[in-house]
Amino acid sequence: MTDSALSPAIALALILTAPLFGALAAMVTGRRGAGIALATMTATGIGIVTLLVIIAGDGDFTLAIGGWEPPLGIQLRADGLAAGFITTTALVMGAILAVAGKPFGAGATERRGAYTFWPLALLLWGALNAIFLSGDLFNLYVGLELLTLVAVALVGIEGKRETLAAALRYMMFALMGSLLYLLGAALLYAAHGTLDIALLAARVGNAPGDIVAAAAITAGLAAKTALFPFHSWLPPAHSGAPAPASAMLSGLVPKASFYILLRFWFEAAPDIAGTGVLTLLGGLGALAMIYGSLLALHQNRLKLIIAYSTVAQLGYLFFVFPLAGGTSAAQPWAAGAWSGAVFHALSHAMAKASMFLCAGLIIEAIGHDRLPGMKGIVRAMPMTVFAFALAAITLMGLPPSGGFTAKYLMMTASFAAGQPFWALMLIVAGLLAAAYLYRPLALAFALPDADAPVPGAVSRARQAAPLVLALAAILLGILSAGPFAFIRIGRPGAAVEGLE
Amino acid sequence: MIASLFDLTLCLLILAVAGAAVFGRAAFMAVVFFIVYGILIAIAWLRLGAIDVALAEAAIGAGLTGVLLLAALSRIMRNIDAPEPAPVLEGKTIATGLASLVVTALVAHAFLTLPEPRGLQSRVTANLADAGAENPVTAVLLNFRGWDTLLESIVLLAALLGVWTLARDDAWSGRAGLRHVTRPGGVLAQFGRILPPIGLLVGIYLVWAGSKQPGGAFQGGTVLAAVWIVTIMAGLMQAPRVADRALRAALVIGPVIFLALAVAGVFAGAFLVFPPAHAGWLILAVEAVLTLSIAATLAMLIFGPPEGEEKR
Amino acid sequence: MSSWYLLLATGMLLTIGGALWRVWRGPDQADRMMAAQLVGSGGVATILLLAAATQEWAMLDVALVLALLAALAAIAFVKSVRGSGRGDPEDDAQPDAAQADEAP
Amino acid sequence: MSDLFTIVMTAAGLIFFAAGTLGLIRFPDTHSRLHALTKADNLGLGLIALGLTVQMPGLADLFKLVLIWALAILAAGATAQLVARVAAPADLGEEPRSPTDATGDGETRRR
Amino acid sequence: MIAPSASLLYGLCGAVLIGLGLYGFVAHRRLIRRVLAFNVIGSGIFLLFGASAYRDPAAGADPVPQAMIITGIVVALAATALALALIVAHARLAQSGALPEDETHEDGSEDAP
Repeated sequence: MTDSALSPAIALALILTAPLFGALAAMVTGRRGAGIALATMTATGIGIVTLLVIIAGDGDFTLAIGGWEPPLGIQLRADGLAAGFITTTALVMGAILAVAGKPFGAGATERRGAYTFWPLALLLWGALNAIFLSGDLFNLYVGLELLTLVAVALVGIEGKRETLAAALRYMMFALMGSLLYLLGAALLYAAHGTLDIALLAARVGNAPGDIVAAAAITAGLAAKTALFPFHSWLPPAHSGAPAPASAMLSGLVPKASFYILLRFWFEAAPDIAGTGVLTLLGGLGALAMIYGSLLALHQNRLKLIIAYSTVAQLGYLFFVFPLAGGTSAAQPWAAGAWSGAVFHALSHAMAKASMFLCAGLIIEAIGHDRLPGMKGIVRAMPMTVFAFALAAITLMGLPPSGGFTAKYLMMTASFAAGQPFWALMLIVAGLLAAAYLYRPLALAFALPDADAPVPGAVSRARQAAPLVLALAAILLGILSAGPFAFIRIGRPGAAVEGLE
Repeated sequence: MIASLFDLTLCLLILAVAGAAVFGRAAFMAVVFFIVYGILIAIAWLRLGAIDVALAEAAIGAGLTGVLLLAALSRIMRNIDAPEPAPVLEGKTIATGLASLVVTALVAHAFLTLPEPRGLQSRVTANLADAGAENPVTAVLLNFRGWDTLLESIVLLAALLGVWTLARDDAWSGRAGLRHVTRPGGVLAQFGRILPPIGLLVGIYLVWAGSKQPGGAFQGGTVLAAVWIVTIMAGLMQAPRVADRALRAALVIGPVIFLALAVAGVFAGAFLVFPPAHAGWLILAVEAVLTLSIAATLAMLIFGPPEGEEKR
Repeated sequence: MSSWYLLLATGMLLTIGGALWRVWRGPDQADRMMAAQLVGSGGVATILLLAAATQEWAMLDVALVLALLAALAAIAFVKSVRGSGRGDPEDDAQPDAAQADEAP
Repeated sequence: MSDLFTIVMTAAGLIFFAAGTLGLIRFPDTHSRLHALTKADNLGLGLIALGLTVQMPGLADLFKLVLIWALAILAAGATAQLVARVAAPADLGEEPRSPTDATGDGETRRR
Repeated sequence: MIAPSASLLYGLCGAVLIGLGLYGFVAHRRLIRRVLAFNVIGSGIFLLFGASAYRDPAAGADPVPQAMIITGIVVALAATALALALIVAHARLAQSGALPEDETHEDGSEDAP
């Protein structure tokens, strides 16, 4: 499997094109979505395994599309960070598509929702893979637009008045975010004649154009990541969609714009970063964390709790900027903070997707997601409640989960950097998460009311999917050494040396 | 001197029209101004040496976007009896105006302080011989940055899927959009007969000429889409059913072949490579199928989701 | 010669500006749309003059596309003012939205 | 000689355009505006195209020029008739259907 | 024959268009007006980008930004089409062309259901 010249290219080609091929095939055939999704997973999986073997063995690599080197062409970058996100995405998509087979299964005739879901889901996957591998800011723009349009469509797929309003609100934020990002990219090209991240790193300085560009790109991506104060679109959008769509929207979609922010601030323009702007980003993250958590405490519907929790959890992803960016970048603690943020992004992706899938299964069983109705649900669906509890452990950041590793790394960095405020915020975040997740968990484990309606049956195979995801998020913590070393393959040297 | 006078007049007109489109009270007027705006912007592109962009703007900005806006406006207003409210939110106007001024000033400052241009003209020219297209813009679109273009053609499909999710469940699998009727032999029907042959010719010409001079799949595809739209609005044809296999095949054929070529490229040297010896006809072939898919997708985007009329 | 063309093109822009006044004033939707049509043909004329001024005859293609698509917006307009959005304004007997939906 | 022809024709074209615009601004009602307009801009564009025919470098471009003019006339003629119908429901003895409100201008008709 | 200031003029024009569109995008409550403003901002950015690619008329316009702009125009069209379809579908169900939170008239009254 390792013909050294050919296999990197084949691996990337599979990862990039298999989901897109699958989406186009599903768009044509109509009622074979689930089967096509399985074939897509197989093909993409082969590509990912190959990629992981290559990166673990030979390190990171780049690949010029069409043989045209930047600045003329577009370069793909396959490093540990990209592979980490791609692998996590594949795991999450696999679980989601396994659960989606029933609600979006083929009927006797083609139905609107069942038809459109599969190509949209596979396009979402294709867009994510394209983003994680791209090394060019304009190519990232096109990928981001693909992702956004698909995500908006998935939000509105139920076609109800509230979900359409949620989709529109999301669309408005996303449109503005795209424009800001595009403005930044245009200014950078105008000044430096390239949008390749590696080339930009050597050229971007502190000219007014560069600063305006960086500000526009950051604001645009922050709007798409639902950073406070651009968060208001997220809870209705994520809670209104059908559960498999919510899982993608909450677990995966905001990670793409965060990923581009990471690439931009740590690789394309590390020298612009002033302490002020980085602290601002972190501060907004802290506000998002507190605001999202407090609102999550006040919700009475399971999906809304999970959605507000996403606002909070995405918030403290942004602590990475004050801890590892700017002048901190050269410091020994930077690598820890950076790895912690990546760990958090990955474990949150798995745990949050798992939670939404659990919520979807509970809705299937009891017909709604109002909290009182969940009382004693553990009797009927123990696997689902167990999965939910495991995912909650990750979100609270308790050991031995991936969430704990993430928090541990970031807190260590926070103390080492002499900025204990962020560590304090992380502790508060964990406590608040415990508080808002306690209510659904306590209810689920309580004794059911005598007159409660009997929940409908949900097959064990489908209950297994969120459980696998939640377990994976825990395993990311237990087996953290491997992933920890892996995601740093190809990191710019200065920061990596930090903890070693 | 006169050139500057022309440029200055055009810029002022553009700003006036944009201002009217943003500040005008009635939505219909704003849409008409936006159509005019597209025409003026297309002229501006000619002054910036970008004929390819001018073509795209003339076809899309002045043509399709205007049609989309007009159709959407009449459909929205059919559902709402309420009078048009004040165009802006109260209490936000001054702060928003100031913020917009600051943004304009920052962007203008950034533009004015740009360092010496380091464009890629010379690199593009140097590699043009191997690119399979003499028109540098086509070479960039299809070859040097072909991955962008491939993803972009899929973005159009994503938008179409999104539009289709908005169909009513009971209308699904019906014909897309409204069923148009015209008086046989009337002006509209006549017009619908005369225009398509010319438009077909122009669309194909734009794709074919695109490898040597301005033009290409997107411009040609837009013209072909416009032809189809006119034919259907003139009642000469009905829009296809969204479940129609031939339609769906036409929608995806371009991206599928482009993707297949990208994968095949791996065995010929690199992902998405056009071997220089064959680049010329390969690019033309990809453009041809892309044009078909783009035309079909754009037209279906304009028709909108099936509305389930023919059943009742 | 080039200066002459540019001068004329500037004059064309000024007449376009006059048409814009009618778009703004209305009062009828038809007035606005007609004035927009004048901007369309004025734009075509401007492009012809620019092509002549720069001897860049490829610009004629832009004029061609503009002329072709100007008609599209006008048709969309006459369609959209009918209640149903799909009728023919010429066809006076043509039933409007509500009736058409019940027709067999 | 040919340059002189071009100059005269294009100038005449611009004059027709200007006259059409003047009519568009000054004429009192929608119908007379419509008629003034279509005649003026067809003629104006025709004269400018005619003036440029002698400057064309080749037959292909000449053909394009003629096609542009033909398309413009075709489109202008057809749309003028259609727009005229829309503009004048009252003249046809129908109830005013208030097309204005159909697209939500919320304006009253002033004619 | 092309004046050296063409790039400058159109670039600044683009900057003003961005500001104009931004105002419309934030201030309007009718969604279709916001989509229109989105397109104004977009073309302003493209104009700025195109003008910057033509700063040296002797070298000709840089084809790479031109290709990016064409891509951008098509992407903007796709976004516009989806946004408008959403607005139409929402208006059909909600009897309103604005989001619920923006739903008041000049006199401050609630929109008719």
